[in-house]
Formats: sequence, structure tokens, C-alpha cells
Amino acid sequence: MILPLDRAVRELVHDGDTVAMEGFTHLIPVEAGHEVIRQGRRDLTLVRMTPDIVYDRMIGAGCARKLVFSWGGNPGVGSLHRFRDAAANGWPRPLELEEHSHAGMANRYAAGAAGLPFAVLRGYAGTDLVGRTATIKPITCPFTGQELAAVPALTPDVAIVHAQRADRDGNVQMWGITGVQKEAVLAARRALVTVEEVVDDLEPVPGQVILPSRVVTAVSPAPGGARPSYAHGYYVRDNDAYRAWDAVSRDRERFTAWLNAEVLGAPSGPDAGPDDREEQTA
Amino acid sequence: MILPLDRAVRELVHDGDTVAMEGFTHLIPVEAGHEVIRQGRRDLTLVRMTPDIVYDRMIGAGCARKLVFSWGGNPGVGSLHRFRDAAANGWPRPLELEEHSHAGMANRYAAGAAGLPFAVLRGYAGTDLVGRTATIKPITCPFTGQELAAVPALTPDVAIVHAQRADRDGNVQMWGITGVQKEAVLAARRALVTVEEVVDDLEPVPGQVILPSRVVTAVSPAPGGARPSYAHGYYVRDNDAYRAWDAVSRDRERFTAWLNAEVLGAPSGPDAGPDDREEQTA
Amino acid sequence: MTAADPLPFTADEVMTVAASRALADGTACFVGIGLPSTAANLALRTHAPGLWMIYESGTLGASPDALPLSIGDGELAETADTVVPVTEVFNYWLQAGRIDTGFLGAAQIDRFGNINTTVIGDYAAPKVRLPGAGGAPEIAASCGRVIVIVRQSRRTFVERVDFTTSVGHGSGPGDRERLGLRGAGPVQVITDLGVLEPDPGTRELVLTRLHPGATAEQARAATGWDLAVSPDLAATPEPDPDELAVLRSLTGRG
Amino acid sequence: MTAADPLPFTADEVMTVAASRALADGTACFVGIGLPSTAANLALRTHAPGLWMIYESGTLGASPDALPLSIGDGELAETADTVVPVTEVFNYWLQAGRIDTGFLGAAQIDRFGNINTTVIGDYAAPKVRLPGAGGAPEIAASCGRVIVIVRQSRRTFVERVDFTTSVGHGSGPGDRERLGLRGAGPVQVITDLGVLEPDPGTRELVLTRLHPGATAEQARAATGWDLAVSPDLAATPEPDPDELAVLRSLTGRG
Repeated sequence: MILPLDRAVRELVHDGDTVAMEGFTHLIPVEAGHEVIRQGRRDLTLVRMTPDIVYDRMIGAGCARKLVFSWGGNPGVGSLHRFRDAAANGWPRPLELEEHSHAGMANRYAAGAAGLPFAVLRGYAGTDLVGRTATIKPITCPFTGQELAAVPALTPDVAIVHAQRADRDGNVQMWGITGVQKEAVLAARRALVTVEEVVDDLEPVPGQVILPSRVVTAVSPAPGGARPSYAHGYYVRDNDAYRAWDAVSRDRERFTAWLNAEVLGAPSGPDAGPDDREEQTA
Repeated sequence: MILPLDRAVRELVHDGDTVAMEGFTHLIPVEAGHEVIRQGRRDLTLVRMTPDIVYDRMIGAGCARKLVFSWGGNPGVGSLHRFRDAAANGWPRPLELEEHSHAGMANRYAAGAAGLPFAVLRGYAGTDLVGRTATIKPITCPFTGQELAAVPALTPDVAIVHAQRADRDGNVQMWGITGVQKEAVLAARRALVTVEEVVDDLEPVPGQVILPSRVVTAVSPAPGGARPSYAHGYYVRDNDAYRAWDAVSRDRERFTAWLNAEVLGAPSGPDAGPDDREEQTA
Repeated sequence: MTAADPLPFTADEVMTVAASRALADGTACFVGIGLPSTAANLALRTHAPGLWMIYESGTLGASPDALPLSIGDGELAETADTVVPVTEVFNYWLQAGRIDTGFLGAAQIDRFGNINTTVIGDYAAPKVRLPGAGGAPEIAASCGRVIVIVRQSRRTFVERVDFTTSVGHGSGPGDRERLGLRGAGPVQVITDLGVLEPDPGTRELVLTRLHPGATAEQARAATGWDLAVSPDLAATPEPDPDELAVLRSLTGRG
Repeated sequence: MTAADPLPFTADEVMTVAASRALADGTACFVGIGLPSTAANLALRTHAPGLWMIYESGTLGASPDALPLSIGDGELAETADTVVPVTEVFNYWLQAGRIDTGFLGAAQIDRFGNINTTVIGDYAAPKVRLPGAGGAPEIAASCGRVIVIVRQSRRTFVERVDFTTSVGHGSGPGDRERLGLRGAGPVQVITDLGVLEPDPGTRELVLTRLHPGATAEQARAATGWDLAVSPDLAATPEPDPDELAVLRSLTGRG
């Protein structure tokens, strides 16, 4: 259940998989994304509401065949240049897009988590997304006759999220902004959770979300694994790194050099062994 | 915003209203139900997953015209005799029934809270509820062709729940088993929350649910207001009172005597004034 | 039971122990109040310390010290891995197919394991108005398998239920699939006399096991249809002393 | 702005102050990052201490000490009345119609206030690939009213958006109602030059207000359609010193 990150990614993430990595600004599983890059996964369908820099890197590294998303930007900074380059120019390979709104994506995860084939929302009406996205269809309320939008459930092969803590049985605890992580994990066939630390007991925390171990396939210690995003109670968001990414990612050569130096050149999961875990206080 | 219970019921609950009083075993708004009886409300459509003894009393007192529910028993004890007498014999007045499953009721509240006209679930298939309950209809997934069940949103005129605490602005805090209270409050046009105590600050508690004051029409102090059910952190469930209710409620005369002595004879909201509030620790 | 020589345990105790033994360690179990809760708590304290109990009030992974009277006792919330809203219990856990075993009781059960907990008699003018559906229809639909615990009598074991609150095997083979019900449905009906299981071909409930002291004739006499008896009719092993001791400490019977 | 005499504030500051003033105390506001967040935080610290800010990350009633860079900064969670899952933000709060005001930005906006944040050019072969929809389509649909904040230029203010990401007033009167959109849609488009509002009859955006130093000619020149000017064209009052001081303490500009 508790596995080093490199082994967990090797066992859980396969070429061609649909992979959902979630975390809404907070707790983004960046280190896990780097490990997917290091292991050279290809043809992934990447699912995520806000692709953020983790998907920008994975797309730039050539892992992705398709992106299912709702907002592809660098929050507070600007564009995701690797995403744009792939979407517009097919570099390093063409990227198919399936785009929704946040409301649609959140409801698609919720439907997946609930074992339903689709979700219903008041959404998309009058927008050009309706014509462009095949996974938006009208549905009529059988009681009132109102027309609403239906979207199909998301059921990824694997969900990857980052959390503050897990216990040794693999129960996961996260708090602060918890986004759609619970739904993503419950919607997926397999789930990998990287954590800041593994502890003996999960002392209850206000606002916590618990993922019981039976819905978690593997937990991998990855202290700092959400950087440059943040882990509430552990470290803050590195806004400078987000700003710096803009320049790095604008240029293919500079990006490639960065990737070689910072991801591919780095040892696989440096802090990922359970024995390397530092004690950190929440 | 913070009102004595008698005044809050007078202002928020009217004859003919659809009233949802929720609390799943825990935090049942019993004292508020008694106040509705004392004020002689009539023709109410009572909505509740588990009618429990609070609705048994309100039905026996003649407040209800219709019951929308999923399980009408005395938990761990047996039948609700006033409910049975009204349903089978029309005493003290006929009671129309609209029955669902728990899953259906929970999803009906969730649809109401979400501003949707209906909810979709895997439910009811093959049961005789489909033929008996007009508010169950088939719906087809526009992506897979699977047939599922649709149920209309619940949008009560007023929701009444009990919570541990509120602050002086009317923000409400509850914890422990919180059932469908959030959904019931959000689904309703008006919401009345009785609380164990009003405090200056809502110290965060693990597992808490917060109802922001803007969705709460009135808060009424009612210490002990969930008895004989319980308020986590305040007092435990009075199982003997549930057992004792069986004998009291079996017989119309004995019930009527009980009602006169314990509810109608009691002063309106004895503990309901903010100044009478006892300090209790959570 | 009417055995001449009184057994050192009651029929309810045998039922509860039999139900407890049906719960494998590490599985997830949707627990209702009464005998199911007693059985699950017994299993947790004997052979299945890793049994994961869900109560419909929202407590996931509860392990109460004492037996709860209701499905929402405070003890359940305090000992649970987590407490979730009722919507999540039904949507994210039950409907999503994450529960291995569901327990159901019955006011009536028929030869195909369909269950009535709504009304005896006509719906509009019932002889007995029962509590209704609660969580049962979806437990019956979506749990991996269902175990029914109910005392056996002609009044309860009927040819056809007056009202189908929860679908067992419908009218026979293929019905669950046609209805889109994803769990296996009732795989065991545990009574005070023995155990009935659906015939793999016809889906009709067949007596497959007898509790100590009970006879097939008793079981047939307590059944409102022509109850078939399995050619491989087995005997329920007696409750062992440890099971009885734990059970009695739970129920407060010495 | 190109006024000869430099004003003691920038065009962005006027925009932000104008947006801030549009937020009434006690109302609920769905806040996006950037100028909207700055405007809402300014309102909270000046005339609207009871403004209730929702960020789409799930923080309800946030009151951050500093201006967040993202919609999910830790500060938002720490100061919020409560943090809820993203599903609840969109379903229980936005879709249910509980938000009075939503802010939107735009890469393109057209004469009927429709907004494009998806692509410039053809969808299949875009000139510019933009971030996409995010929360905008449902904010535009379900907030009580929408305020758009966007710098005015011919590139942005176009006759017809290349892609309708979020519906404003569609093609004119009755379109929102036909589409089942329950909010009033864009009621103000606040630019660096002034404010545009939909004509009550035609729903076409009309220049109704000019910021200090700006002219109607400038606004018309910065608009890709034949921008109508209201006969009651008003002037935005200058930001007052307190507003500027608070704004600059927020943005770190002295």
C-alpha cells in the first residue's frame, strides 16, 4: 500500500491511460507528474480542471495525446505556453482537446464517483462549447420539461492527488482547499496519493477530507511533492516559481533544457523512500 | 436573525406550508416540532427521511395533511403508532403519503439545494414504489442509453434543523452525524435553526458543517431542543424515552393526555430566550 | 425452537452467529440496526477485525464499543474513520458499488427473495402499515451481495410479497440483469431455522442449511411456498463458546 | 490614457475603483483572480465591509489580509467562513442562484456582451489559444448580475466574438430567457475608459459613463462596432484618496 513514488507510478500509470491529477491551486501533485515524465509515459489522456504548470510540463515532455480540461492557464500569471504550443502547433506532438467548464468538470467527476453514467447541470446553454464538445448533450427534466445539460461521468484509469498525511494503513487526510480530489479518487479505477508524511495516527483537523484506504491503491511519501503549489500547514505557494515558469516555458529550447536539468536529470523520487521522510509539523 | 423560538415559528411556519425537519437520528429538532404543535399549525406537508417521534407527535396532533418520507419507524424500537393510525385509519385526520427510498430523498434534497429541477439515481428499479409514487420517473442517459430513475427536487417552504451552535451573526455550526441538514436548508425557501447555544466565536471543530448566516432565516436558542435525540458534545440519546414512546403512542387517549401535559401544557419555548441561555461546553 | 433438550443457545443467537460468519475479514458491510448490526459487530470482534462497517447515517468504518440502538448513535461518529453526508453514503459508496455486503430484514420475503417492508395487504388500505423503504431498495440493488436475516414463518415467507420494496431475484433468472441491478442480490436468507440460498438456475430460494435442533420439516412448515430442500443439505456448526461470549457481552445477555 | 496633464491615478486604478463601487455591502460576490479580486477586496475594505466573497476554489466568505495571487491561496481558506468542495461551490451556491454579482474578464467581448476566453480565430486552427471557460459560462448564466472588467481596444471589443464562451445578451432581447439563463447577465462593462451598459430595449452595449480624462471619441475609437453613446453620459467620480490608499496598499504600489 505504501510504495516509493517511482514504483507506484510504474505499477499504476500505463501508456495510453486516462490520468486525472487534481488539486485546485492547493496540493497539486507536481512531483508525481515529474515521475510520470521520468518514466516516459506516452499517449496519456490527461484530465484536470486547471492544467496548471504540472500538465504544461507533461504536455511539453510529450506524455499526452489528449487533454480534458476547463481552464488552461498559469494562475495569476498568464498562459501555459507548452499547452498552447501543443494545441496550436502540435509540438512535441498533437494534443487533442476536450474542453468543458469548471461546473461541467466537477459534475463529471461527481458522476464518476457516484457510479452514474452522467451528470445534469444548468450549464453551457448558448455557448459555442455545445457545438465543439461532443460530451455535452441536452437533457429534459421529466417533471418540468426544462432543458438542461448532461455531461458523461469521468472514470479515469488512475487518479493522482497529493495530500498532507496518510497513516500506515493508507488512510489519507487532507485539509484546506480540497477541490475535487475526493471525487477524482472515487471516480477512478486506481488512485495514487502522494503525501507530505506518513504518520501513526491521523489527528482530526477541522475541514479535513478523509480518503479511506480502501479507495486508495497506493500512498507514496513525497515531502514537498506539491511545490511550487502549496500544502496547507506545511509550506506556502511559491508564487515566484509560477512567474518564473512563464519565461522558461515560452521557448522550446529553454523548456527542454529545464526539463533535462530539473526533471530528467533528477534522481527518481529523491525524498520518496519511507525512511527518508522528515518529520514535519502541521 | 436571532429570535425566540415561538416568534421564529410564528414568522416562518404557516398553515399549508411544506416543512422539512431534518436530522438523521442526531440533532432532531424536537422542540421546534413541539412549538409548531403549540401554535396549532394545520395542513402541513411534512417532509423527512425518517419521520421519527417528532413527526409522530405532529401527525398525532393533527398538524399534517401529507407526509413525504422514506422510513417511518421508531429507530431500534418498532413502529410509529400515530403515523400508522393516521395512514391506516385517518386519525386525527387523513394523511396522504408520498414515499421514497433514502437514496431518493437525499438526492431530492441535493437537487433542491443545487437549483436543479430533478436528480438522477440508480434506484427503485423493479420495486412497487415506481407504480405507487408519482414522483419517480424513468430517465435515459443520453450517452450510454442506460435507464435510470429521476426524482424531482424538494424545495420546502421552510426547513427546520437543530445544531450545536450559532454565532451572533447567525452563522451555524454542527458536527457529528450531519445527515442531510445542509441540503435541506439550502433546498428550502426559509430556514429556521434551533441551537444549543449562541456563542461569540465558532471555534472550528473537526467534521463541522457550517451554514453561513445568509442561508439561515432565523436562529433560535433551544438548549436541549433535540431531546430525546442527541446533540453530539452536549448530551446523549435518551434511548429509554424512545422505548417509552412506544407505549404512550399506541393509544389515542394516552397520546392525547401526554400531548396536553407535555407539549400543549408546557410554556412556549421555556429555554428559548437568549438571556436564559445556559453556558454549556462542547 | 422446540427441541426437547434445550440447547445452550437461542435460535436468535444461532441466526446472528451464522450471519456474522458470512462476513469476510476486510470486506465492506452496509449495516442496518438490529440483528444485522449485532452480527457485524460480532464479526468485527471475532474472525473479521478488519470488517469495514458503514451505517447509513454517514459513519464510514465505525467500530463502536457498545452496540448502537440506532443507526446514528454518537458512538458511531466518534469511532468512525470519517463521517460523510447522507448523500455521499448513498451516492459515492452504495450506488458506486463499493459495498460488498448489505444486510436486510423483511416483513415478507417471497420464493425469489423479493422483500416487503412497506405494507401488508393492499397499499391503499393496508392491513399493516410498515416503516417503508429506507435504504433497502438501493442496498438490494447495489451491494455486491445481500444477506437477509429474518425469522421464518408462513406469515413472513410468502409465495409473492404484497409489495416489492426491494428486489431480490424478481421473477427468476435474468431479471436483475434486465433491471440493471448490479449486485448479486440475496445470496443467503438466514433464519432461526436454517439458511436458504437461491438455486443457481431458477433463482428460487432453497433450504441449504439447518441450524442445530431444527428440521427440514419445520422449515417447510414455516414457509408459504413449497420449499425445496437441497440434496446437499448441510448443518450449521454450533456457535462456539467464544462467539457466544462476545455476542452475549454485546447484547447484555449473560 | 494620453491626457496631457497626468492624473494622480492610473486607468487601471479607476477601473478597479469603479468595479469596487459597484459592489453593494452585504451582497455575495463570485470573485475571479486579477482586477476582480482587487476590486472586491477594495470594496471589502472601504464601503462594503459585509461583502461576501466566494472564490471558485471553495472558500466561502473569505477575507484575506493580502491580495491572493491565485483563486486558491491558503490565506483564502484560513480566513473563510467555511471551505466547501468545488462541486458545492458550483452546484449549491452558483447554480442555485445564491450569488448576487459575478465578475468576468474577456479576451473578446461583443456588442451584446457575449464573452470569448477560448480562442481567437478558428477553433480548429486558432490564432491564439486562450485558457478556456473555467467557471465563466455558469457565472454568466447564474449570477444575479455580471460585471465585466476589461481594457478597451478594437482587438477586444468586437462586432461578434470568435467563440462564445460565456453568454451575455446573446443576439438581443429575450435570448437569455429563451436559453433559460436565470441571472440578468452583464449589467456593466467597466473599462479603462468608462462604463458600458446594455440598452434596456435592444440589449446592445452603450457607453454610459466616462472615467476622468477619457473621451467618448476615445471609447468609440477603441470599439470594433459603432458604439452608441448614452444621451445621459455621466462622469465617473474620481477615486477618493482613501480608495486609492487602500488600493495601493493592496497592490503594493505606493
